[in-house]
Amino acid sequence: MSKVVSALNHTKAHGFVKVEETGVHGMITVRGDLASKEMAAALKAAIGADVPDVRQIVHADGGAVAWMSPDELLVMTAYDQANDTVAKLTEALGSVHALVANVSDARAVFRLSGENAREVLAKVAPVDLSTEAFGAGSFRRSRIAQVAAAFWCNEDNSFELVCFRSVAQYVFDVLKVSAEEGGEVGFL
Amino acid sequence: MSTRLATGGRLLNKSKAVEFTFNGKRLNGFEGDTLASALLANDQMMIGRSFKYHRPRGVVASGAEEPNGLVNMGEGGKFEPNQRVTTTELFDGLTCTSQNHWPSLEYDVGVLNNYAARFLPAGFYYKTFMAPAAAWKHVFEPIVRHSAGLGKAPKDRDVDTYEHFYAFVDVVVVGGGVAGLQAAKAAGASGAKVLLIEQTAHWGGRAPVDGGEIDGMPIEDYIASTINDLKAMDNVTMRNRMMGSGVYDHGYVMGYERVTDHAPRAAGPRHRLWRIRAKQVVTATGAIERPLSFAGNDIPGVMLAAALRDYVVDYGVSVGDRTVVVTNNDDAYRTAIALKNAGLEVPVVLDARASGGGALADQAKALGIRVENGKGIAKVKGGKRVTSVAICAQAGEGSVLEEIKCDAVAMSGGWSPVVHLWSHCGGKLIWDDAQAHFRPDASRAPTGADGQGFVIPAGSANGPFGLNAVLADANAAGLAAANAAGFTAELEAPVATDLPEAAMEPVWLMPQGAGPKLRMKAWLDYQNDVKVSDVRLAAQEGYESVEHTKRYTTLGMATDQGKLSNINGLATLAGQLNAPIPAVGTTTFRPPYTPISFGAIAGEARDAVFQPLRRTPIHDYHEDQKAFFEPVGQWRRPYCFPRNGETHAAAVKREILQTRNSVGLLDASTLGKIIVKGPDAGKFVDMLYTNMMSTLKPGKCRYGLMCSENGFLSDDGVVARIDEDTFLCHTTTGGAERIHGWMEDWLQCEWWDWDVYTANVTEQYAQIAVVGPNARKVIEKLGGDMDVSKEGLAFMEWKDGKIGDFDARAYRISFSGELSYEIAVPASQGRAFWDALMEAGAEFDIMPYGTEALHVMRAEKGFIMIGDETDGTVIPQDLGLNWAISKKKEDFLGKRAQLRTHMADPNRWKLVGLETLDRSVIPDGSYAIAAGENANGQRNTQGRVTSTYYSPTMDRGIAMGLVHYGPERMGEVLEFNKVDGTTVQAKIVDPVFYDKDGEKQNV
Amino acid sequence: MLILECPYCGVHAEETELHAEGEAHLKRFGPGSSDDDFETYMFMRENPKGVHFERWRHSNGCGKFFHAARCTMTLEVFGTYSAQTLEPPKDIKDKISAKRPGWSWGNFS
Amino acid sequence: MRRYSAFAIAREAARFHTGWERAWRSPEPKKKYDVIIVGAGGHGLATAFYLGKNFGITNVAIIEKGWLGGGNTGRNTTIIRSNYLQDPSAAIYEKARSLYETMSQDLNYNVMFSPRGVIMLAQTQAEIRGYERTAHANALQGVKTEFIDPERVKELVPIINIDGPRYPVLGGLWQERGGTGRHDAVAWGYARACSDMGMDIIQKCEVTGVRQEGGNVVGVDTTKGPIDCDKLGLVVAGNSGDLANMAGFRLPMESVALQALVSEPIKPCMDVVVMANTVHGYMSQSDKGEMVIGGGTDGFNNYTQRGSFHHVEETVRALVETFPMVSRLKMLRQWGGIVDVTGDRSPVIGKTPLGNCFINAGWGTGGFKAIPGGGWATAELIAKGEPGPLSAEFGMNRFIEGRFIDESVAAGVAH
Repeated sequence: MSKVVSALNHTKAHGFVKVEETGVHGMITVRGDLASKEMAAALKAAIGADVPDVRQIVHADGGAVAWMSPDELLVMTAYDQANDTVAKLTEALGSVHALVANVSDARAVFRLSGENAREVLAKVAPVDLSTEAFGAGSFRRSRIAQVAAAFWCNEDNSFELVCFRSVAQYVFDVLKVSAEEGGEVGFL
Repeated sequence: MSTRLATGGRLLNKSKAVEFTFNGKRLNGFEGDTLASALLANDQMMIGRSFKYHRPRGVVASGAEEPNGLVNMGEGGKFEPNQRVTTTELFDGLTCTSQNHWPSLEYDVGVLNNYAARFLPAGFYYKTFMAPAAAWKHVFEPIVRHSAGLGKAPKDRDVDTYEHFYAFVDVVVVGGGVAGLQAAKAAGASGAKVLLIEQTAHWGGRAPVDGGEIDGMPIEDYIASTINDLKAMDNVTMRNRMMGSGVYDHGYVMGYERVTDHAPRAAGPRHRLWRIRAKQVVTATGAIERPLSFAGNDIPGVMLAAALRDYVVDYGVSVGDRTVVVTNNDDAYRTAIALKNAGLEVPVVLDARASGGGALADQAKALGIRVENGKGIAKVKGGKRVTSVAICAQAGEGSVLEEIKCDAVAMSGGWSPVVHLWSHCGGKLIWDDAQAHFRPDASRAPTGADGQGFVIPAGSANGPFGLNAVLADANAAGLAAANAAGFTAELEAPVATDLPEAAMEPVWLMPQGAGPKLRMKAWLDYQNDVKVSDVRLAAQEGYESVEHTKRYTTLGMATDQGKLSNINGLATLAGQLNAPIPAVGTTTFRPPYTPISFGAIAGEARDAVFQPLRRTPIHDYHEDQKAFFEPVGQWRRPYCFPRNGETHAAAVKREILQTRNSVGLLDASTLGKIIVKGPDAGKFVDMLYTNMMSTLKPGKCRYGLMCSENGFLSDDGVVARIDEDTFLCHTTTGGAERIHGWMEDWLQCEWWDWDVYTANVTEQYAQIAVVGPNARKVIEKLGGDMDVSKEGLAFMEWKDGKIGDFDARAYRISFSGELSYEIAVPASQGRAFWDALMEAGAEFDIMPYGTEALHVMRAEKGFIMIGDETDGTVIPQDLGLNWAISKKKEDFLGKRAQLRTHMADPNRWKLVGLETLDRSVIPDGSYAIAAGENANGQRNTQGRVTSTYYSPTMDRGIAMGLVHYGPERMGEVLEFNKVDGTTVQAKIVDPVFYDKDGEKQNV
Repeated sequence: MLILECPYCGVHAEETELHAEGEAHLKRFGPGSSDDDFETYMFMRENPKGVHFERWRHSNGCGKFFHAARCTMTLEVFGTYSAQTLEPPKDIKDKISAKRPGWSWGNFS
Repeated sequence: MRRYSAFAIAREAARFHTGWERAWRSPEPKKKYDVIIVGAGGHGLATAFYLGKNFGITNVAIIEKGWLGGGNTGRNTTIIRSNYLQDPSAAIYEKARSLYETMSQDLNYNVMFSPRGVIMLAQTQAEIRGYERTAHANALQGVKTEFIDPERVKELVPIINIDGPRYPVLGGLWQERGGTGRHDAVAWGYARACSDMGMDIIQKCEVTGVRQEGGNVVGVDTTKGPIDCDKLGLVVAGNSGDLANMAGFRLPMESVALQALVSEPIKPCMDVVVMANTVHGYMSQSDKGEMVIGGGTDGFNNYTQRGSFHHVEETVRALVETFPMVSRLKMLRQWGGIVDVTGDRSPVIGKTPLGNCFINAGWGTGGFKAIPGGGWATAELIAKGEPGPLSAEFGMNRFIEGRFIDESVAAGVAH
């Protein structure tokens, strides 16, 4: 696997919040009828998760599933499990009209940890990141400064963020700048 | 002189001395000073020069409305012009210089304009400087520009950082005076999420200066206790040093937080621009005192009465030893009383009202202050400083009754609510005759997304004056805002004791009958030098609309945006037009409330993060090789890879020859890749492409064209059929997101009953073109299970398999005319795959090539390039691409458009090859000249070059172009123009210059 | 700064998450249509002062296109609704009628 | 009309300027005019002026619902240039630019035309090719432009950052005789000259209906009563759709907000106009010292004259990158205007489906620079009833024929 390198290869920055790129992850785009029993069964079979509600992420033993749009999910698993998971999903969906694609390599994943993680995001995303509005399990597609991204909140109040691989450096730089010491806002 | 008093200064920390410099002079102040108060404490009354006449200018106000006190501040990367001294907190080491003078503040040549002022009335420049025609640009304009302009231009790159912050609240309260505090408390009591912002460093506004009692407490105690109450509420946030700079549609409020302006050595951003989404906005923005219009009202030492009081009470600064107070309302008596109480002299209060003032006037009199009713100022005397005032009857024409020595004048023309934020989004105003001001018209509030009002004015910003009325109004505003935001709030308003005040009387000119000489010295706009005479002249000349008058005179267009001059100017105009003020109209208020830094607006987006820079998985390699990049959308692609000392042209030539003779590598990862899948995918791609795509067999590739619905060629690329249900569509680099959006548009909005899903998988793959006669050898050397032989993977086929130990998908497609494989591997393995290819190709002297080599090689083959041969005005038929336009399909996007008369007309410019007779390269963008001129005197043309290059393969200039009836004119020689006026001759030839039979790519 | 509710994901998105996509409910005319019909489809626009129907895309979000009914004079939003419809839903038309009696737009009123 | 001159100012100064007469009369409308122009903005006033000057038609009323010059004429960034690519555009904008050269003298009103030069920066290879193409086209169109290298750009604009990390400046298209003018003065100067020719400028008079008989226009209804006319010119920029509705036809246009802003004034630091299209911003320095800044249009229909803040943000960040020194300047004021944008973003000057009713509209972001040319062409159209060479290509029929005038051709990004 040494030839597999994520966009920023685990680069980190420490400001008032810690920003790190977390390496490669398995990610699968699934498009189809989210309400169908086939979809529910496929997710169960592939990673053991239920279909998430609108703008939610659900975690399971085999990974996690996030709601991307009314007909799209993002299934997350280990990088080296991605092709297997694609196969399981494809098989489980059978002849149902759906699209399953491995997009693990198309993305970069970041983690923001620290007490004020949500404030770093709130500098660059036009989203209500207050605890009331955006708690654990919340998932949101929006923009990070000038690029599209999606992020979610974990139980420990850390945040994870997915963007396209090509803009990983930009997103990292923007988050790093936003997390610089002295930039604490004290609002959220 | 102005000086620091031994006592007073409630905002100062006198234990902390602060040193600063003004024009190189070292001066001292205290922590808590503003730059204005500190300058005044050092007897620095004159701070700058005015815009037009270069008259001496001193501080007039104590807050954001200040028009005169502007300085150049800081040095190097922290230099900033036009800093307002009244809103600049003093810090240790602050340096500033005065503006708009030459050679010095004290002796300024530009003041000549002052002596010629009579020849420079409003609009004088529209009436002269017209002859000779060239003189404006070369003689007069430079003079005008040099004498205008205020502060110096910064020279260095800004060393500070800036950022944005998105906040979501139920209610934002703008203004932290007593009204704002009370409104926030009322709204907060409902449980609504409240953000209270205040532009200064202090809470409570100017109420403590005026004094009084609230709920039996001294006002300072009320403020302290309210702050405590607010801090105790989890749902309320208070931020000072944050100005509400603008209210935008749908409840979007811009907050301008000056995070480290007061502490420039602290860590953190200098400014933070808050983008606040609020359900309701409460504007507790207070009121601004108006000057009075009398002759000499611009001489340093003439100040707003309340400002003079602020300096004494807040900063322990006496502006003058002897202050004449002139007023048309009771409030200015507070200044007289405050001055007297501070041990300063007030020789007289001139009350323009014949009947005089109320209880405050009585208090003043009781202190022994002389009060003259029905009197005004005929003229202030002095140059750089007030020396005396001439007193006259307000009702007369200015006959001098008496001259009184003084070194300061405190004036008050009444108060105007700060209605800016109310008005930004369309809130309307109503004229209040009693107070002679415009205030918000509650029945015509700015409306939000739901059609309901979303701004509620509070306190004196809404009109009421007097502490009790202000608090009641603010409390009601806070409750109303919470209710409108969906909460239920209840809170009793506190009760304050007010002294009864006599009615103010509007005074728009002092004395009422002042003649032209006095009117020419009565300033309305201090910074821009607009006087009563100018506004009257504008009206006389027919510039009757208030907007005409403003623009003709420049009234209210200065950096204070007319905070002091608008109402006085409007009233002067109304007087001249004999119309009531509200009939003349109001001016429009535009954001920002006071100027905000461009740095804050740009936020973090500068330098490295100015815009996203997209990188392919192989980008680092290109950087290591010091490739010369070109921006392509948000990507940067290597244009060429120059080696030591090589020119770009030499590098391109080397890359092409090596690729044509052996093998080259291209990073093609930026090309768009979109999966189109579903039972109706074939039907769908048939609509998208001009070609018949549904007949493509799995395992095969086909080049396709996409047109806009308007018929123009918009994108091209190779489509691979993956299986019965699935197509993989390649787009141009710039087209990936656009075409994916285009597909979704049609699927979501027109053919939503078709079963098709798409996914943009552009970035999933690193895609590398291995190109040249040795390409197959290089790939085969890597091993793996993929048969890439001529038979195993034929031209225009694709295949999945292992190349080396990489999971690869190889496409036998060629954009260069050579044997070529485009190989996609997972992006995370892209760099390793590239390195493996480089290593395997070493024996063939493999080298990367850039976009320019790509361009030249495709032009040698006569392949079109989107963006070169197309420009949004070209249809596929123009490019000889009829073979790619299905005749069988009933419909495809763009088909109907191409049937329109002008497009179906054979009389169009069409694609041909061009060869110069002298083998030179036709300049980029050259046109083929035709005989004669058109009706507009323009030379006729018959074609143009679309791509033109030096071809290393042919060792000559080659070009493609669009020529009128081109393909029918093979062999004809055309003249192409050069910008130097000469021409170059080129022969029309077939656009395929190299390997016309395609033998090289098909081996 | 417009704020529109995406009917698909429920986000009250500010404009920077959205992309304006022009007039709504255009009827596509393809091959076989008259020149006039095609010109109308491509270029002629209602461009009203007042009630307007338009398309948006939640581009920095769920990616879905949707419709909005909005007033071009006040920026009031009467509602947003699915892209998969040929005309505004009745509840939105009723809401507009309540606020802008007598309105009409194209073939709708 | 009393002529303006330095002498006149000296004479008036002696009597405290009490003798200046009105710049234009403020008459009540007559019952009937030969020609009514709706819209007393730059284009409407210029149309009237050239009707009088070129065709001797002076029985003209110019009707304005607000105050003259109060629409986009008074809201733009005052740039004047003619370095357009397509022949019809280059012809009309160059006609306009050349008329600006002598406008102050022609109108006896100083419109402060300042041919300080306009640079359009090339920051991508595609832009270089696009501007080289424009330079070649201009050479044949009689428009003097040249493509200059980055060093020359830096020489002309010392405050520019030509080595920006993201978009280094690769060159520029330079029009030496482009520049700026005083926008209000253009309207006021034309108004004064029109009034002097006996034309009636009727402000605060809103057209409420277009009256027609037998397919021809016969007059308008206004808030000051009905007024008859033989010919009608609709020259109302952002209100074109509304007027067209009254006249019974639709337009291939949409109205959107275009925003602009200015900084606080500073001493002269940039003597040319710079346009950076890749990053979407342009900037010049006014005679008052303000940096005058503009960007792109909003994407949605809007009549509020207020734009969205994020467009201002995009424009400002582009300029901070291009001119790093502006970072520490402050935005003094922002505003918006409503512009009509057509299907190909070029204007419409031509006949309408209603007889004797003519239209000048759809200038998008380019209206101010075209004022004298647009007026010249529209006057010819109205006087002769048929388009002349300047407006021949700008008729509305181009949309049905698929014959567009597209100036955005250098914008394509591909490969």
